[in-house]
Amino acid sequence: MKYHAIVRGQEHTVEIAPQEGKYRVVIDGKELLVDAVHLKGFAVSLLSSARSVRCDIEPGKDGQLSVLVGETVHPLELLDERRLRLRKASGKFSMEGPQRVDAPMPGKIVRVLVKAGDEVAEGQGLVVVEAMKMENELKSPKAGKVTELHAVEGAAVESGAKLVVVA
Amino acid sequence: MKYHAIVRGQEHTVEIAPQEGKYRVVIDGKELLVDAVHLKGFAVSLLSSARSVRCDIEPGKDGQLSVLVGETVHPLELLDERRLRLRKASGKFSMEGPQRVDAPMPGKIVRVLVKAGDEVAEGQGLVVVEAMKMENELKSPKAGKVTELHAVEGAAVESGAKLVVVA
Amino acid sequence: MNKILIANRGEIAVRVARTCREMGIRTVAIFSDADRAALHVRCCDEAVRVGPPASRESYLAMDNVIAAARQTGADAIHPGYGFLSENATFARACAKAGLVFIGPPPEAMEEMGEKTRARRKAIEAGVPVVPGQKEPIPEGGEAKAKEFALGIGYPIMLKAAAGGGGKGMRLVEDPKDFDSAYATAQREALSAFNDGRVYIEKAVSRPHHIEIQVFADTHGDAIWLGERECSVQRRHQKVIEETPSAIVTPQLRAEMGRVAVNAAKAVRYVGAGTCEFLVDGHTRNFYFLEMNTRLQVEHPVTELCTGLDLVRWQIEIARGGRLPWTQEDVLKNLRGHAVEARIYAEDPARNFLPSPGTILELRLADGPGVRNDCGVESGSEVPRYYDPMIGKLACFAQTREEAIARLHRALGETVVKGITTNTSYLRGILELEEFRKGDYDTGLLARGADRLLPKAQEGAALTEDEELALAAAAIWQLEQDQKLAAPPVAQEQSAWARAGRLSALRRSR
Amino acid sequence: MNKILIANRGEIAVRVARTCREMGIRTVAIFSDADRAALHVRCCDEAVRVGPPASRESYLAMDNVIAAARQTGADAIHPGYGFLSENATFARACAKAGLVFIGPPPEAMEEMGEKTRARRKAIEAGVPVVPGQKEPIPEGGEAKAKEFALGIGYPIMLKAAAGGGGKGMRLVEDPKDFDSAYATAQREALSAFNDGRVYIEKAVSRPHHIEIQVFADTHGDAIWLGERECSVQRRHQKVIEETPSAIVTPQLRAEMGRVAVNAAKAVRYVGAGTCEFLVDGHTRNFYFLEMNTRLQVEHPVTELCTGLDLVRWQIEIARGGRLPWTQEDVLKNLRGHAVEARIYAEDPARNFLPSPGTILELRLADGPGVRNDCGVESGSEVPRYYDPMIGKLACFAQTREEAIARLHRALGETVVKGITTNTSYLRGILELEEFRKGDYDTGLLARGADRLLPKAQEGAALTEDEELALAAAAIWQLEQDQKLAAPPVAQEQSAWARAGRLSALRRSR
Repeated sequence: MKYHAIVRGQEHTVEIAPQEGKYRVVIDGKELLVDAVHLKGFAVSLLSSARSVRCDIEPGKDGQLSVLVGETVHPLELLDERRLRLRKASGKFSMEGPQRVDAPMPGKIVRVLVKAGDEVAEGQGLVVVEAMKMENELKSPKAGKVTELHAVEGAAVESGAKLVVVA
Repeated sequence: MKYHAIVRGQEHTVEIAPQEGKYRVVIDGKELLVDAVHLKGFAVSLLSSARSVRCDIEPGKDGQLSVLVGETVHPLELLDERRLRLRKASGKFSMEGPQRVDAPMPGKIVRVLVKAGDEVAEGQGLVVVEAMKMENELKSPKAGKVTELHAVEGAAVESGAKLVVVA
Repeated sequence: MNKILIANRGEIAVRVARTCREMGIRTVAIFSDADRAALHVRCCDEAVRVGPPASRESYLAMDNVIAAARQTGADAIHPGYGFLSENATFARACAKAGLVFIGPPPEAMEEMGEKTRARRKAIEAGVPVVPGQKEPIPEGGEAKAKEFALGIGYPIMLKAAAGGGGKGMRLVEDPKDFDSAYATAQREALSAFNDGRVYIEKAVSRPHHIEIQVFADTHGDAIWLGERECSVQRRHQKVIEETPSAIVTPQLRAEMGRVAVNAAKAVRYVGAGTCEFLVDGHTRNFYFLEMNTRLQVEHPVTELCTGLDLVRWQIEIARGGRLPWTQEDVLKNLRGHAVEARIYAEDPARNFLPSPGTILELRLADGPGVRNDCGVESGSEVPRYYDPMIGKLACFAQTREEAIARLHRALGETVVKGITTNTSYLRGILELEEFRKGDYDTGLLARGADRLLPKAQEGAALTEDEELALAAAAIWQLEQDQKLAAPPVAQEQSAWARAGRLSALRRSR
Repeated sequence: MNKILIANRGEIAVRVARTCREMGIRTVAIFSDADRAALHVRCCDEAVRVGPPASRESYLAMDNVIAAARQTGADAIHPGYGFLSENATFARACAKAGLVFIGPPPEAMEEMGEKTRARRKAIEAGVPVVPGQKEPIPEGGEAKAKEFALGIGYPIMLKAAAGGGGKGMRLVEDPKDFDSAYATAQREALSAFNDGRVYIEKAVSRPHHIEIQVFADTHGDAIWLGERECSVQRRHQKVIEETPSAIVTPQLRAEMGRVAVNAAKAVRYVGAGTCEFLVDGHTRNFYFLEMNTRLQVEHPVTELCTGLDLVRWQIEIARGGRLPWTQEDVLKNLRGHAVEARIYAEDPARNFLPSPGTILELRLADGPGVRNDCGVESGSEVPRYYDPMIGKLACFAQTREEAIARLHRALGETVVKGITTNTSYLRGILELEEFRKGDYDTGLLARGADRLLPKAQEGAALTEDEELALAAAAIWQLEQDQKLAAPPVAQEQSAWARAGRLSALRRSR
């Protein structure tokens, strides 16, 4: 199987095939022979040469994976051909086009700092969300105009809820 | 739903029905209103009156359940009508009829102390199984004759493997 | 005292319940609707709902808490820290309901609870406070104020009379800068608190936040149990605490201890309390800040270095018992070094954004010298309504260097899946050279902020760890893809069987 | 020393790896085919397969172990306990391969490894041993033997010359019983070992098994670190250990310590070692039994009461370092009380039948004074090939009573699902009155066996806990039944989603 991976904004290719009870993994042409054993809770114990690590895999939104290797988390994306095309088409790579500002965590909207139609600067505060006794100001990712405003003061929001769109 | 339970060899009836977000549980006619929340790993947090306990449920073989309440394990069986009839028909309640002696844990058979056809006394050693550097002698549950002998010296056995039948 | 209601949640409720169990005392938990499935509920023998998620309607609702105690026949209440722990009205309500409040008498709480009153009490008891004006600078009083400033000596601080949090606060190092700083401070104070009044305090240079644990009984005895260095703070919130402090000598410790005990005795204090001091990093002069009339979050480091159980002492003293130790016993028993890290559900990489949610899996550190105080477990929900601290990890060793290495190792073993926590940030703090040296002040985290941000890997080439991460991801993805292609029968197993199968998949060859 | 190969498995391999990580030393694990997925493999930086499941083909296969060290460039080997830890041949092979063996020199291991030789060495060093015959009673030598018995004084023990384990062993309390006891012992010895020879030893009454931890460096210094009371034994297997012992006074401790240090010095011992003594419960006389030339399973109780990391000391001494403490430092630092319980995968209700298998879930105890040393985690397989000990739970407190209460509480928090363990049995031991009093001998568990069996509930009526167990079971069963009746779409979720769903099912209302 061949996957495309995005690590720190760079694209890499990962080919994988079972081989003699292990996995042959070729990353950008470099070959590893990896012995993998499943552990509980979406984790694997890997042996690659003598190196021994536990890797915990945590799937996020949009095909994002967080992989804990030893003590450090590596965020990455793993896509097959089809998903890679979709991913590229979605334009998420750039700040071109309208940008959504979502609630980064479940909480309560304590202040809305803009109105629909307002012109905003990059980094300008849009909405203040409170969770765990702390207020967090969400800022505009770009200069532009507030084209959608879904945030309502006093309302509870779930993580990922669309609050503002700046175009 | 109505279940039949066996606790310490005694039969009890357990009726259960959801009621206002809790469960109404009637045990031998005594009513409890139990608030239950699922936890990870087949456990529930129960509140009954003010009493708060965590119960861990571990299903065993033959419909046996081990329920850890706080710090003590309670072995019990919970059966619906159909399973209760089967259970009674199987005659497991008594020492009448042929008795199976199974491997109580995975291990290795280090000695077979009887031959097929031998007359054995209750408590007489039949087979010695080794696991974790310890030898364990399996004894005859009753006086009778060895009608089946599946244990082979030196063989590895899984937990629950039929080793001897005494009739 | 046979049954104690624990009027708190999270790790401190679990911690108090543990000591009660060891003492053979039954426990009652209280919970809000957001906490029905919380760990502290099932760590207690009984549990009573006290209201909806918002604290003021549940954990802070005195009537509900006292009703829960009455309903379950509890004879005492342990308030933990936060919530109702420093509320004298609640302590009085307990007494009125015939419940023992495990804490100081309400009078002592009041005398220490109000800042200006506490400062006055401290001065009376001979406890040093930061020299400064007792009243704000009146209109047209600039000249007198400048005289005062010269009298106590520069550097000085200008502080807003009406509020805190750094707003309206200005450091003035030289008399020539007084006027402009005063104008700025007034403007800031006016805009932040709608009150532009400002007063002068002597500036403490390289300030250390160091506190003394005191304990007093109902028989008039009081002792100190050593200090805690709490200068690792982010926005006035403690992050890492240790004992002993690298800058506290035995003489300074004895002197601060004596003063703290005097402060406690001055208000007829009973139980566990903490006197917070600001210590000047240059002169080692120390100044009383305030007294916390309850158990502190960071009490475990004191327990590790004294070998005591402070909650047991609290209960025994509330029962009328005498302090089990004299001051000499403390000196004989203090040993080694302990460091504690607070684990927060927050994302340091996203400006410490809170990270509530479900903990899919929790793996805690273990082994020599490791102590966990955790309010959650695998499967726990971290609600968005309360403090983001989900637990504390404390380590003990004979030397500071070993204790820090141990905490660093233990933080590496700590894995919280499903939400984001600050464990990497905490490890980063332990790696800071300034922290390693031991003589750091409250500015440490602000100065180190850049070095504490997650380090972006340099270069386009993958590191060895990234290669392994990709290999693990590919193996996982391959299996997901194969599972989707597998016949449905494989998917009809119960989760139980599935869990077993997954873990057994390639156990042995 | 930059990289250490840990020639062991389970909890001790994990424990050694932790200290190495704290010291910045890289680690290499070895594993048999039964242990590929074992915890110790992923606690090390590297891991090498050394053979099939059977120990003699893997963990005991010296060539494979040394090859693994060479392959990974390790420069030292830590043997843990058991396996190759007391094998002088292996220690020599390490030296030959240029690897530092973290333990005593092979000569010291040999001198202490063979029982009769060790006894001779001990006598030379002035260490008391149980008085007795050096040779078995020859044919026709009964009269002389009786004289000898009168000389050392009754009660005496008759012991089989050829073996142990209690067979061919007879206590004789009165000279008139000598003849019949002698005949019985001979008969038993003959049948058990095909060798009927018997010898006389003085009987130690109410024997305590007490050991002294010693440490020696390469510079000729040696100290003791206090004792461990190990009399809680089942069939000569230690189950619970504590320090200090209730019967050891400071004078006796110093005397036993002095003697143990002398024994170590007599064989030019280096590193961690333990001198085991039998202590007469009446006279408090003590007799050398043997010296274990390695770290002991029960070393954590000594670490808790000294505040030390003994593995760190082992490594520093193997590097040529000097003992960091003098004997006076030990005396100044010893404090409090520690108790350790060994958690075995066995079923006390079924005659301690071993219980290997998959651990579906593991919940360890935490909080104040609790230390876990565990070789497994949730999902781990406990293989049937090795020792059934899966971990140790040790607790510290200022007093013995509190330490025991704490261990009792912590054992209650410890839950191992999927296999059977002895945690309830351990709690039962802590509840025995004789244990509580502290002055118990090695017969404790045999005498208490009946009281330690799981108590059958009396009467047909259900207890409150049984009612709750039934309620929980019925709720669980109802859901299983409803799930089976549910449309298949609900069953096609991934296990991942399912886990989230299950835990979130009724989280908050």
